[in-house]
Amino acid sequence: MTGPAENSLGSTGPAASPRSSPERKRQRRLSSTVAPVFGLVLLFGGWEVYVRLSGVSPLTLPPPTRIIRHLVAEPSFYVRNGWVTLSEALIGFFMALLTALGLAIVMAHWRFAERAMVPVIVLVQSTPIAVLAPVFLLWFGFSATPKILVAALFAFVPFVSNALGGMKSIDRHTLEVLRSVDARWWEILWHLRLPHALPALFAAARVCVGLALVGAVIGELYGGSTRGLGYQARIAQSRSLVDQLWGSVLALALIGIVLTLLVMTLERRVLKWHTSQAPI
Amino acid sequence: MTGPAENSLGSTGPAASPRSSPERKRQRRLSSTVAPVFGLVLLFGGWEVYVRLSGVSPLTLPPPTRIIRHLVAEPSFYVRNGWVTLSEALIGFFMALLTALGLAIVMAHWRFAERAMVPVIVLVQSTPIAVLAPVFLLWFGFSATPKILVAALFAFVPFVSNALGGMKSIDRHTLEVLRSVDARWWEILWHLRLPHALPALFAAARVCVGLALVGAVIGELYGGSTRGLGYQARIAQSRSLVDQLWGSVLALALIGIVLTLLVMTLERRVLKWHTSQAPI
Amino acid sequence: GDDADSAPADGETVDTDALTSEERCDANRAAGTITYVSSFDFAAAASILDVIVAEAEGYFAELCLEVDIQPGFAPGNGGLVAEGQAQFSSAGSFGELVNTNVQGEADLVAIAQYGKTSIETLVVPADGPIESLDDLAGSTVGIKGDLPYSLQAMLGVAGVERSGFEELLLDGFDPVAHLDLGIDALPVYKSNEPAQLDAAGVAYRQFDPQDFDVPASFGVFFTSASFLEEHPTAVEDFLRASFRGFAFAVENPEVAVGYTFDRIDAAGNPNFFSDEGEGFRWVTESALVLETTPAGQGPGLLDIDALGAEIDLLTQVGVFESEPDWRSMLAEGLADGLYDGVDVVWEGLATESDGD
Amino acid sequence: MGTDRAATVEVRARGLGKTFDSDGRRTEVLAGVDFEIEAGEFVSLLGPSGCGKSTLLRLIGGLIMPDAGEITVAGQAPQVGRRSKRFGLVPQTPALLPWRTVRQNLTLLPRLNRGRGDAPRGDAARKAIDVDRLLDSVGLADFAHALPAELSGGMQQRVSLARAFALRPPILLMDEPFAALDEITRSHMRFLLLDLWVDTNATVVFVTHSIEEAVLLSDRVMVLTNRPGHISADVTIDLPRPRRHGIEDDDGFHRHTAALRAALNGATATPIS
Amino acid sequence: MGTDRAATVEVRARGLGKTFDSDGRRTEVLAGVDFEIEAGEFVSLLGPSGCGKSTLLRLIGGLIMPDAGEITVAGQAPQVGRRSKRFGLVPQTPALLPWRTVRQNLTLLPRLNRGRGDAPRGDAARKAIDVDRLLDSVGLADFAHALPAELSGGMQQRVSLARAFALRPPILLMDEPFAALDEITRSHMRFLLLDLWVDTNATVVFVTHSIEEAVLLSDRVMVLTNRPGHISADVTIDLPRPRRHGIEDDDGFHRHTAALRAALNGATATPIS
Ligand SMILES: Nc1ncnc2c1ncn2[C@@H]1O[C@H](COP(=O)(O)OP(=O)(O)OP(=O)(O)O)[C@@H](O)[C@H]1O
Ligand SMILES: Nc1ncnc2c1ncn2[C@@H]1O[C@H](COP(=O)(O)OP(=O)(O)OP(=O)(O)O)[C@@H](O)[C@H]1O
Ligand SMILES: [Mg+2]
Ligand SMILES: [Mg+2]
Repeated sequence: MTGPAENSLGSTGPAASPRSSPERKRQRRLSSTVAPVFGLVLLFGGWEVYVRLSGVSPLTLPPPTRIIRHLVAEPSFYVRNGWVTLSEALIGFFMALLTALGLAIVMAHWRFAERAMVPVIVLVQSTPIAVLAPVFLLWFGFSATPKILVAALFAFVPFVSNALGGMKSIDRHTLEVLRSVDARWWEILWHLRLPHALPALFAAARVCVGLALVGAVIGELYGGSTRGLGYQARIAQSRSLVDQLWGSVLALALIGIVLTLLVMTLERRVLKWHTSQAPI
Repeated sequence: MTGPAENSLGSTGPAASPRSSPERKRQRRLSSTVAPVFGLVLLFGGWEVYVRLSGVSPLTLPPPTRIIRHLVAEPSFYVRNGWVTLSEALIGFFMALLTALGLAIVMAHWRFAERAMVPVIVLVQSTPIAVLAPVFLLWFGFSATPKILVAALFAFVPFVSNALGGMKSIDRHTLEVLRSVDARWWEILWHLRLPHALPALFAAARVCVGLALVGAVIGELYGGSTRGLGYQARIAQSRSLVDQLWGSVLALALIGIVLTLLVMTLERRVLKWHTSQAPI
Repeated sequence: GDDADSAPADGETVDTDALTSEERCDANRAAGTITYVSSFDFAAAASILDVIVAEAEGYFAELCLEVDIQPGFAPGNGGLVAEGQAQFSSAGSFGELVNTNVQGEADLVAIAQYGKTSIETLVVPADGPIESLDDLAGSTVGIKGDLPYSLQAMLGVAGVERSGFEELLLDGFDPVAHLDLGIDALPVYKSNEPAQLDAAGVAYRQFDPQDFDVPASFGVFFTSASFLEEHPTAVEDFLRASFRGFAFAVENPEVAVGYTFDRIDAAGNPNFFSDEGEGFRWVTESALVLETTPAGQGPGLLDIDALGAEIDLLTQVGVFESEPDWRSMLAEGLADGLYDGVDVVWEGLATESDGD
Repeated sequence: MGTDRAATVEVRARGLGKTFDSDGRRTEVLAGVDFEIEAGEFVSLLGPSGCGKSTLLRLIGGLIMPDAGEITVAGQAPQVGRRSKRFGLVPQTPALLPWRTVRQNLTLLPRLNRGRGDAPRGDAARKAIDVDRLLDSVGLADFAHALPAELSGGMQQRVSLARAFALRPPILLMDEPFAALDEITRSHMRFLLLDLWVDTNATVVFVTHSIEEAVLLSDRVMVLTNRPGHISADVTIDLPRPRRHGIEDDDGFHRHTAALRAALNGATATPIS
Repeated sequence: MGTDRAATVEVRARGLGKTFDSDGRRTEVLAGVDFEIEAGEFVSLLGPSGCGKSTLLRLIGGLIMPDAGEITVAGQAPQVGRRSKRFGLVPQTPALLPWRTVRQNLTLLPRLNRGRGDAPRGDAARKAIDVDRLLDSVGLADFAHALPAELSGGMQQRVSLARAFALRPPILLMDEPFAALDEITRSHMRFLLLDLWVDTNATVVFVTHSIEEAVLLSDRVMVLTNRPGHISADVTIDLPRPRRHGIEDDDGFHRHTAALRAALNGATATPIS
């Protein structure tokens, strides 16, 4: 393995002997299961070793084994609070997706709207929602609404941006074929723009799953929560409960990983036709 | 204007008379200056009218004129603090961009690395950095470093995701032409993958400018800072300084708008060749 | 171990000449830039304002200390000191410090204590359903991270189960808005929110731990055991200057509170540290401190028995699973020599007050 | 074909002009293009590469707007023609939807905007299209469920053709539709096209680079000159119909190809040094 | 060409096979393909659409790996050939970089991986390429600074050709390079190709759908049958060189085209019903 290209392109290596398909397939299957485990093992292993060797205090960084032990010891606590945050994040995620799609559709078709909305969207996005979370509390009270809204606001902009880009960069000839049969704009949207935007939308979704979680947590941190992993993390912070703080963080990260893997699985199924999925 | 398509496609309208280029150009110029102003005027106008009619308390929502008056009255305060947050956000933005590019390059070429790093990246992304910001302070002390890092972490994932997607979905025939002259992987990267990823990277950049700002603000919220708009917003919050709170929020939003417009201008110049820029 | 450390230090500080000696100055300089991180921004509160005054009046510089004052918001200050990112900070109560040591395996030591009672109190709307602490069952209590220990102890004494009510995480310090949201009870600082409620004309009832004879503390300075061991003179002199700053602030409240203006870069709010705001805070806190300081003693000295009683009670009500080794978490006697009666031992100051 | 049937002119261009501006460089592609195409006529466009054939086809289909002059389809703006479903377009690249299988690509267009189907040939005829038979006739029966990326270039081109055929449109706009096909497949596709033409009585505007192909298929061949393009020759091909195999050996055939070759030589005079 | 010069075989395939798997559908594209191409030979590949010509070209260029058999270029793996800069590729689509002007597209390839330039023809020759003259010779002098999107299909194809010509490679792999060109431009490009071939003594593997073109240009024409593709005819074209205008009327020319047409008819037997 002298360089990355050798691996990905599969055929630039010095070995001239043709590799057979089944062998390559086996390799591929191997890497698809071993690799992710490898990455995580490397991360957590390095972390554990660092903590043990450096003797750093648990306030600064507890070892992962300690965090995991706490997670395992208190399953119902994490499931209960994780479910709260997860549901806020999911609702926010889908709210963001739908709103963003709607806006991007209008913007892709109507240049004036695009130009008029860009500054408004940027405004929304650059607004430090963390600072305004207490104001959200004034507006929406203790309900789940403010957390869902913060989650949606965090996830909103990547969706708009990628949806718009994807819907606009369509092939000229294909567009002309559809227009030649007087396809209405919504048909062009449905049959050409949206499918063409799917890869970009999935890329955004991969990002937004995490952002929605972060948003839900920020919503909980600053405003009117009585449950959720963000709430518990904040409580843990105030009480120097190292295990609970890091346990909540790790639980959130795990939820994020599972959601992202779900998105990626869906992506692989839906985007079979796309070159980024080709076994290069 | 019976539907969006009429406007964007410029030729589906019932008017069969050919419109001349200069006329269309004038229209385009008009919409490019009038539209953004229109959007903002609508937003702020609606807000002002709502506040005045509903008589809602300024603690809940002050009218925009009041915020703007405060901004104008205290320019040096906002410039000074804005500069601090801006520089943290910018450094974080570029750190994220460079790291993400580096990682995406490795991942685009080496499927094992891609698979190994995806869960780690997702982990990083789903980690509620807002919760860990105090821990960052423990690690990095009272410098600008923790704020820059939080900004970078917020901006990181959209960059990786879009860079990877863009670099992988290249045209098969073009790749083959480059490979036929034994272009090395870095030449294919430089001449094909990176330029091809530019549209997606710019889409990410548009998003990440705002995210980096949000990150810098969250970094400032947790102490260790005596300057910056996030710090000032926090102070204002804890002391119910309505003008300063909303002034900081608006100043941050304005910085975000200016940065995003810069990105978009650069994008228009760099991506002249791209269909998403075509005057459809 | 603490006794052994503080005994020789004691001897040194009694000798006022040593205060200006080259040797001591060098020892203090060897501590480098000392970072003090406040417990709540640049508020005019005990254990914050005194440090700001000491810096502004040049007391630290006179003692060859270079002090960098950082505003903090978080309960994470214990970690900052334990990790050496800061050298001094103050805790809301001794119980908090002990908890950080227990939970975070930290080596923090309390070195001074301004308040010997609770700074926190529980506020309920006058027209609300809570008439006695028992009524808290089934209600919603707003918290800013956690229910303060003095209130937890009070509830324990009153026999109220904490699991009986819901704790709602709140941010910001606007009690009027918070009560408007329909919160049944709100833990507040005696030196802050009551004044705001009075100003807004909101009628409220209080449950004060003081009335329940809950042993409590506030404004607890701490450092880390390792820093104390390496730079005992710097710790002493930091306290010495702060105590003098406290005395100054008691004498000159307007000037002292004014120093916080200089610290805070507030946009177009020149009067936001109004008498109803920061001024009230300082007046209230300094009064509480002076009230609870035994006659003939300078403010800030540790009351070991009361601290022990505080931890005992907290253990009793279940904050700590088992009695922590709290004695190892305070520097007994360290500050005693800093006062000569009620006057801070200070070269110039001491002679001046002697002259008076 | 009948000059006395002036009422049935299907496509008419008058002083048509088109100029592209990009970054300060102006390319005047078409200038003063005049022609008429009658209903049911099969007209080929010949011309050097880059002279504006695809541009002209786009103008007819109303896909771009002219900068000068006027173009009408059935007496109205091309947009109106689009609305009444008059066009079937085979663009210069296959332009398939990569996420749809071959079969799904074929069945899409007839389903679009059906409400507006006030085309002369009703929906009934369109529905009757047997996709499987069509696929079979373009030699892709085995690939009904393949994605475009799994097809060779010529196979994609055939899908694109079949897609237009499935519409059975009154006007077929075809841009070098057979360029990527081998001779036998091409010959097969030509006769498939002629069958459809006769069957549906369609008007065909056919861009090609093959003079033989133009003569073999067309009623009339128009030659476009180089930039700015205009029609430099308009040759009626009076060979008898139906035209079947062997016509290439006909004398008239050779006369026509020779004439067109000469016309094209003039048209191409400038571009290649 | 000289059967006694067995030592100079440039491309050799032995039992070559390639199968694509997608979603459970297996397409056996090539099976048991055997051939040899000598250095300096001009070989055309004819075959029905979708029979595997592009696939074979990719195998020669080492761009995909065979599933069976072996392919060598100058006695070694194609990858080694790539490394010594033996190939110039004209793919079936223009495959230009959309962000580079025409000129920038032309000048890119010669600059890539120059360190490895241990090709028979040294760098000096390559540097000597006058891009402006080349642009002029493909009729795009005016479009040096245009972006690919501003060009017509045929113009893009010519840029793709010029790009390969600029390399002056020992082996030219061309996939229907003239399909999108009008007859006159095409004829011009053919002779440009022949000039380059003679000039650089290159080996050319040329995929085309035009039997005339194959005969006009080649030393030898190989006919591929349909799936699974293998070589069903291998015809040496013994027409004298240089081949200039008018050769199409030659008797030998007609004999060869007729023979190939027959061979192709056999090859295409199945696909189109
Ligand atoms: N990536 C792929 N996945 C699946 N099948 C493929 C793939 N690439 C090519 N094929 C199949 O291989 C066969 C041959 O393709 P190839 O492109 O080599 O044909 P060709 O002879 O060049 O045809 P044409 O003249 O139409 O270009 C086709 O049947 C095609 O469906
Ligand atoms: N979007 C555009 N911007 C600028 N110039 C363009 C654009 N589209 C076409 N042109 C120019 O218009 C001219 C004619 O293009 P067109 O595609 O109509 O040619 P064509 O006759 O179809 O050629 P070919 O036979 O090669 O397909 C070309 O010179 C091209 O450069
Ligand atoms: Mg064209
Ligand atoms: Mg091919």
